Amino acid sequence: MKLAYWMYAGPAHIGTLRIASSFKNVHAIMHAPIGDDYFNVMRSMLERERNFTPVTTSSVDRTVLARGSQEKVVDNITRKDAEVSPDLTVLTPTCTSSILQEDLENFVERAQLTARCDVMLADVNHYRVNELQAADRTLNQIVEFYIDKARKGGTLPTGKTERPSVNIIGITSLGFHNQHDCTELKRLMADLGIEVNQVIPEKASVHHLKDLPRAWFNLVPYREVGLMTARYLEAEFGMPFVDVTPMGVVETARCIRAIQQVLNASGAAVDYEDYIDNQTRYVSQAAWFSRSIDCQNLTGKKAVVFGDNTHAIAMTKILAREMGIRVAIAGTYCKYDADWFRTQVGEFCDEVLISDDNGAVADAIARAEPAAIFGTQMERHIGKRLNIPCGVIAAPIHVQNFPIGYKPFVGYEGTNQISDLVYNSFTLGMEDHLLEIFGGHDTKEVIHKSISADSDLNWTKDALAELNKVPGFVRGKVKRNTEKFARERQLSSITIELMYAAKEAVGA
Amino acid sequence: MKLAYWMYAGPAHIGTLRIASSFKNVHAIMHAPIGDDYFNVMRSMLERERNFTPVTTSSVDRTVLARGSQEKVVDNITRKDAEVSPDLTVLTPTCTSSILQEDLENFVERAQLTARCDVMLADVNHYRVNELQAADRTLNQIVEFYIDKARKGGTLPTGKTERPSVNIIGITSLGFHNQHDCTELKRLMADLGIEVNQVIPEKASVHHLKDLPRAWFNLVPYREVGLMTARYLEAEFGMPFVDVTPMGVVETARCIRAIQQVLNASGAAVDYEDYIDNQTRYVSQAAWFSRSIDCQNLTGKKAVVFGDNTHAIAMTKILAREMGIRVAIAGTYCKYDADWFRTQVGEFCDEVLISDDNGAVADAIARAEPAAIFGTQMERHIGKRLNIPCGVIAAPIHVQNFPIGYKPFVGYEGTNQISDLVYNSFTLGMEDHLLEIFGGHDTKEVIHKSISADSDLNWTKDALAELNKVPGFVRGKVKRNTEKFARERQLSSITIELMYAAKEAVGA
Amino acid sequence: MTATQPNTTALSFECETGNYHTFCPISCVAWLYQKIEDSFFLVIGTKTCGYFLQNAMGVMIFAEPRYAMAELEEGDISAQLNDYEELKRLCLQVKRDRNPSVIVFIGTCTTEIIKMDLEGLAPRLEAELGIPIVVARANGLDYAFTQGEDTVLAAMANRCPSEAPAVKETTSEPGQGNAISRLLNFGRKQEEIVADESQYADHPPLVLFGSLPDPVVTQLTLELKKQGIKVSGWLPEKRFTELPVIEPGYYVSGVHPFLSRTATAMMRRRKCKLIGSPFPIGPDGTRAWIEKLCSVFNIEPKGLAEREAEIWASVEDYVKLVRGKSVFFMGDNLLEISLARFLARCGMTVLEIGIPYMDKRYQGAELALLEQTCHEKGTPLPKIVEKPDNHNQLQRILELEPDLVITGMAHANPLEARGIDTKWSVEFTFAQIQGFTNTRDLLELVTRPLRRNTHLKELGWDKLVKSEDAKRVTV
Amino acid sequence: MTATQPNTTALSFECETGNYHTFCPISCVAWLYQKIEDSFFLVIGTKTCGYFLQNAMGVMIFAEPRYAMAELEEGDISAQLNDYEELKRLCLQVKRDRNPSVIVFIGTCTTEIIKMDLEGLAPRLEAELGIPIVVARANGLDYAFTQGEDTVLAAMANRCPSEAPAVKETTSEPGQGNAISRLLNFGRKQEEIVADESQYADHPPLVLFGSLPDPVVTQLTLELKKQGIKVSGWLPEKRFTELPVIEPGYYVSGVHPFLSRTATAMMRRRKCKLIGSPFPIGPDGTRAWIEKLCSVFNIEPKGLAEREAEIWASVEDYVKLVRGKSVFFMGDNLLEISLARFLARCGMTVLEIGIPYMDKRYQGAELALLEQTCHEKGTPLPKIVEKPDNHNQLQRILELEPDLVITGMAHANPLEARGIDTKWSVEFTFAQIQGFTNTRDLLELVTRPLRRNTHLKELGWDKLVKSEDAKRVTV
Repeated sequence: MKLAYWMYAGPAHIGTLRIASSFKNVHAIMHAPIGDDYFNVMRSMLERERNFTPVTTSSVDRTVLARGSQEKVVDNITRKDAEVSPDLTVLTPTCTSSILQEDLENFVERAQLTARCDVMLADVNHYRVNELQAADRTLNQIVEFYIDKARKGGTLPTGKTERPSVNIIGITSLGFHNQHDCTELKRLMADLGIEVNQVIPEKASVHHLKDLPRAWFNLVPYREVGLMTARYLEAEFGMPFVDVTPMGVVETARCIRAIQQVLNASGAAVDYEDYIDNQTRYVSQAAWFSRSIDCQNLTGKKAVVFGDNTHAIAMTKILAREMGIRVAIAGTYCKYDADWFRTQVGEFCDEVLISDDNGAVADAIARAEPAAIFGTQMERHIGKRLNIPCGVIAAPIHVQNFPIGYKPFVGYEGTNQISDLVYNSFTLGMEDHLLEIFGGHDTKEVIHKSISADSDLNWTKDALAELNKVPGFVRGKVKRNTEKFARERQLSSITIELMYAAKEAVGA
Repeated sequence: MKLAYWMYAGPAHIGTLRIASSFKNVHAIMHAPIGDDYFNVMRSMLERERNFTPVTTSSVDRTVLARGSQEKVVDNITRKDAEVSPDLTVLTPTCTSSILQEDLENFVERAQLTARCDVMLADVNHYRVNELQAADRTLNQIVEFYIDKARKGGTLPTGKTERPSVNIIGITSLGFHNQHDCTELKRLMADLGIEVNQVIPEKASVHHLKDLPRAWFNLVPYREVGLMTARYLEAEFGMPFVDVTPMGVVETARCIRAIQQVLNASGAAVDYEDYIDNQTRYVSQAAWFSRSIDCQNLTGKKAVVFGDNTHAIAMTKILAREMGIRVAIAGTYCKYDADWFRTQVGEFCDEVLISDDNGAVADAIARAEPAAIFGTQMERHIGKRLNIPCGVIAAPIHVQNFPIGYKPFVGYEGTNQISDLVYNSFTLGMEDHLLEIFGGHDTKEVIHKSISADSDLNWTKDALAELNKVPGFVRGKVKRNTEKFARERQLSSITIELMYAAKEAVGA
Repeated sequence: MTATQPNTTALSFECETGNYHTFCPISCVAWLYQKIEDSFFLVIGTKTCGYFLQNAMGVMIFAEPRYAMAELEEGDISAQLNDYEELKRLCLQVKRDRNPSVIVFIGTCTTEIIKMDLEGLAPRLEAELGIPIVVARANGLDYAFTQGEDTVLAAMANRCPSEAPAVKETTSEPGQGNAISRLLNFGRKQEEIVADESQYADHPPLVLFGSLPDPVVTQLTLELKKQGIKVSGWLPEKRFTELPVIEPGYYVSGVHPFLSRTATAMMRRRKCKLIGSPFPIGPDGTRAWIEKLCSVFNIEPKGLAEREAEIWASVEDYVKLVRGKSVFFMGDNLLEISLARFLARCGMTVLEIGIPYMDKRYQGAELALLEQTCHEKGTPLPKIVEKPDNHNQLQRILELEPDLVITGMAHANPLEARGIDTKWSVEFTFAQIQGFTNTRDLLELVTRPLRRNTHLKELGWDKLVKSEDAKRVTV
Repeated sequence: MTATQPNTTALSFECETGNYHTFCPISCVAWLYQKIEDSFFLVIGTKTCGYFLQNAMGVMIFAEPRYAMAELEEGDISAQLNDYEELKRLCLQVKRDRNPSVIVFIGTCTTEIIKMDLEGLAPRLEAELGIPIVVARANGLDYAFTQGEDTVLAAMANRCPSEAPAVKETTSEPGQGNAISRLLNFGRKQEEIVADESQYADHPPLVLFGSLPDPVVTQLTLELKKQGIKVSGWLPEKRFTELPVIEPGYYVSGVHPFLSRTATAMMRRRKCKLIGSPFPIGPDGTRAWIEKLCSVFNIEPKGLAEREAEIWASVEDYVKLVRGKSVFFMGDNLLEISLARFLARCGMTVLEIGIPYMDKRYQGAELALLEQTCHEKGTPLPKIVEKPDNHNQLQRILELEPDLVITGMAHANPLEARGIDTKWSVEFTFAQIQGFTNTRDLLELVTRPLRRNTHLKELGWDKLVKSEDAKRVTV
């Protein structure tokens, strides 16, 4: 057992349902007790979805437990088949019902006898994988299913589209800013003269999956969802894929260059350098922001980044490389993919943190005392307690991460949005910067509790008064460094003189 | 004399310089003491402008005061003419130098003798008009100057563009979200099949001003800047203009319908109803947000709106009409145009406030105890003090009002952005709404000082304890209403029973 | 809706497939941990349970949470790990970090399925750790949403002291023989107590059950005091250590319609006398509830009719917004019968009452009042559908076109997008709706969509889905 | 920049057109109102002045501002209104709302032009309202940016008591004949005072002038204490009511290079002896300042060279970022000579020092140290340009391609967009740069653009304007 107050990634069935409900006209049957059906609430409330969520619970109750659930599950599949004529029905248990160890594969076969639609059991282990892994797996499973089906039916198309084309893989329902990212990626592809063959799974039809191989390459913007599918298509059809997340000015350029390489290797002759240069220097405002005086004031400030692999890696690179901000800790909760994280952020941060224990993350942040945090909703709340601003950059999602206004994270408009996020998180700007210089009017006390609590040193009255003149937002740091300086010299009393000696010695 | 801590509209010369520096290749000479030249700082720092601001100060110092400034001003005009070859040089004094009552018109004539560029004195009274009025006037003056010049030179074009076309008038440097608004308006015009003949003054060339009459009509999105020019062009050439600010779903539709009427009156045959319907119901998310559960929770909440005419009017209408939010006070600092404000918001708010005294505005807000404020940076700070969230909707501008990410206020994307602003300002959403229901964990005290201070009533210990169980954000209201109820009944002591009697009677 | 002829037949009950959406009963921790300030709730279940609490309740992350998941991992499920040792480890951690007066184990579907013997483990842990442990099997196999509270209160009923603790006699005074009154008067001055006592009629002790926000507790207590009825205690109190004494023969009354197991526990295990009555929701229900308590204690109610009338008069502005309109309950929180009865009294036609579970005995008086109300108002009797089928209900909604649908969160936005006014049923679970005083708040909730949508409709913003999507009405 | 041959000629001074950007001297209210906690500053000027304070300073709106505009309206300008009555009305309002210990009238260009007789009005108002009124003509006709403080301090110097107030003799002790020491020892225990006194050399009273943040005041005071020098007072103190006593013959020293009028006032009106020295900016300047004070008081400095060396060693990581690089001062705040001298000591080549106003006498020691430093470091002497012309400077910058340009806010972004590293001069005005202790902070500011832009250049993000705009370098 694990004592848990908060979890970063959801259970596996959420991942499966996100994929199933992203497709057009795919229905999911969730074999689970009645209270496990909150996916529908999340989709309806968080995403402000106008349509009914195509997920039906085949409820597990005492009667079912006593008699087995085969009949009920099969009935529910065939009933929904009749009621809404889906193209595909995906059956999934939850953590709870998977314990029953029923032969769900057999239920599916039974249901397939009567249902006109395709029926499939989502093949994930609910205790070994989380939401993200399950989503990746389910998407791959559905794609494979329809490729196989087409192959068997002899309807697999041959050849490529006439003009360079792409499949964008991994845009899902309840994905972090995925809808806006998708719009921005489509605009980027249009700028590059690349046709979008298909976007999957969001709003895609399973009937068209067989045409995926017609694209020249696959683009996988997110590390978490889509990579399995891209690798499958590569293995099966030799389709190249680009998995550079186009987030930030540098990585967006790298992604475009990777695309250029792939296209030229396939016989095209494209040169995107002028496009990249024009976007970087004049169209996107992010490079200019990096160079501007506003951002100069962020130089050397300390940040902590935490999130899924995709967003935490991208933000770490942007902060460290594009804005000159010091990333004290870069962390991810994607423990299953920790090696990748380390290789990506290693050179851009002081410390790497791999954890899905929110308590450990909170402690690490309190210890690092950053000027800003970029993390999930959880870190936003940690920041609230510590009085450190936090920009939200990653799921778990929250209604505030479904803005109505256009806010992509990827592509060139994404670079603008991220610049705003960074700038606003540090709450600088001329006003706040000058306020800082003046010492500010803000009388909030921001010394973290633990800082005063564990002090074994005596501060003289004068020194304490002097400490109180230090602006709140660095007071904790000054106090800690001064005390460290005193301890190293075995001094038990802190005077004004000692304070300034410490400042000169260690920059306290 | 007026004791002033803050001003809503800047001095007149700021308006003139905003117009002059918006044009391409127009230089301004400011005849003023050296410290008055901060317009360059504002433009460079607030707008993060990459280029040098084309404004030179011809400085007034003791020597000039003693000898007169004619020589210096003329020298500076001719020097800049030589150095940067502007198309036009605009001379303006400031409040300070206008007192000298020098014959600046004569300086201009003198300078014109040697300068190759056109030279003009901005014709505004620096003690009678403010920044906004001066901007409106200066734009009109420049347009009139070049129309007259073309007429005299016989180069005025005749006839209209082949396809329906528009001039967008009033997009300026340092205008509140003007750059993004301009992009959105251009997209809207493209959607409507209307060519943009010219946008003025932003990035416009004075040489093209003579072609303004070729457009089928003029669009003036902001009440404050552009109307004088549109009226001049109407009087001069019979050009119709549309001055409905396309902000909010309803007003955007009204603006489009006004355009339709103007075009059809000029011989076109356009019908935009399907476009409006499609945008309203499916493309823009604002109408759907209004109908969604998130917005249902805002029903009847109280807001205060304050700003310039354009934005305060638009927000008042959006809140009251599109979102069912009660606007307790709608106010503007545009005293010179107060009648218009009253006619526009009268039916949408409880009270109209016309004032440029920020102290009076703060008092009115404290009295109204709204759940949210939509105002200027000043109101944001008032809100900080009162612990009331504030969305910034109007100038005076601030670096935070020059976001890098795309954030228009007008058109259909504008409706999305405004929905986010409203939603986030009320900090609702599922999380906060449930928190509210639960009583919340937020222990902040938000009773406004004045509420406890002037109480002449005794609260029993039990009643006070009961009052403290009321969530902070409505505690002030409960207290006030209960005390009012007690006073009306001449009761001097407040018990629990009285509290609940008051609640039943007046909803305290 | 046009007025129809009075329907004189009795209420009809149906039972559907149970394919409906509602919250898991473990939700109850979200309000119970707040109510019982010295408690800690440990939900023993899977990642699925934890993610539900995190998303649907959304309050787990604030400040100092006093509830957590004991997340079952593969080793727990496959019984490779020892349940006792695992729970002990977690409880020790909770005790160290939070030091609660009680730990409440919330069993889930998973503990049912793997047959974890929480009732067997708890006494041993309690003895070893020296902290009371209460076990409630708030699982979704057997219970719906609000019944979670029922399982907790039923378990907690057994922890109420069966006699008053010995009190030091130094402060004892004549006329205070009843130890309970002393228990309840901590912190009050002696004179006040004497004064208070004189206002009450002489009646057997009455304990109320049901978790209510503190202000509502105060309001109902004061309301009964006006009639001379003294409330000897509430289950739950604000602190676990202050649970009321319950002796055999005490009278008990529930304030929520979803507490049938607690009622049973009170009667069967604590030998109390249950007062069956409508629930104190709406002025009509509140009056009926007080009248019933009065009649049991042989008290002549004073001014109740006037009080009810006054309240109705004060909310007429809201009532007129719903009068003559129709309402459809999809079924979610077991408050449906009481709310339907209240809205019928407001003049609404209740088309259908979906309800997850219908205890006709515990809700008997409420059902009778509903029937009586419909007869009096001349509106047709609603169809009551237990274990509803949401798909079927949606078809009926499209056909009947009710003016208001009270529904769970999963359906509210899609219905709104199709021009149907909705109110979240979950809000009634969390809002303060009991008693006379809260009538306005209750109507504020009910009328909010109507007030809002009236003018949105003028803007033509009622149908916000494309025609091809509008057809896909299923769940 | 490659190292060039030592230039042995003397410093060259030029004067240009004065077409340069800087802040209005009324800016000083933004820091002086914070420093002097019982003050209120009333800026008597136009909307133009007010909008400047609001935008450039940006702090007017926070919390409880202790400065405001007396905005002159048309009636004031045309003399239709009576200045005395108008000012009285505003002062009464300020007195009622804020009750300051002093009101400082800040005259502006406008009061100069309309010849408002503030010096004549103030005594009458002071007498009538019973509150001290200090008049400072911080106008932009005569002064640049930081000289605003100079006008205020020069005016305030006249308000320093000319002798110590009578002190109750009950607490008097032997060895405490100096009333000032008592004044400065409020709130300290007797023993401490005696202990303190013993640490000081016997020297005539020394008063320092210049507004510094409190921590810097403490640092410099402690620094001098180490040498046995006692600071008898500061102009300004934290409260107007605690202005130091100044008697004829006292020694005074300024800590800012822009306080030449205050220095003159101290000498001519208060008959003090001014100690001319480099300013305590950078370890070199601080050492030179202390040495000069010591020499005046005949004290042998202790360990100063070691102290300076230690400081240099501790900031070597920063110094190596600037060593061998070139810097260009466009001129803004009169700190330019001191900063240039410090950066020359760091090994930078100073190409040009623009400066709004050059008092060669008050800055004499600083100029000498600059010259000496350049000789010692073997770097060419900079050109010093008084009243610079920004257009001409920009042409020189494009030609010289300095590694760092220290400039006002108006030019920083456009220069950055053209690939030229800049630092706002205004930051040095507001940051804590005085004394040994702040060397690191000072270098942190100087090196920030270099640290940041180094890797941005690797990304190729140095030229961010289109070629047609790049040419338009004028102001």
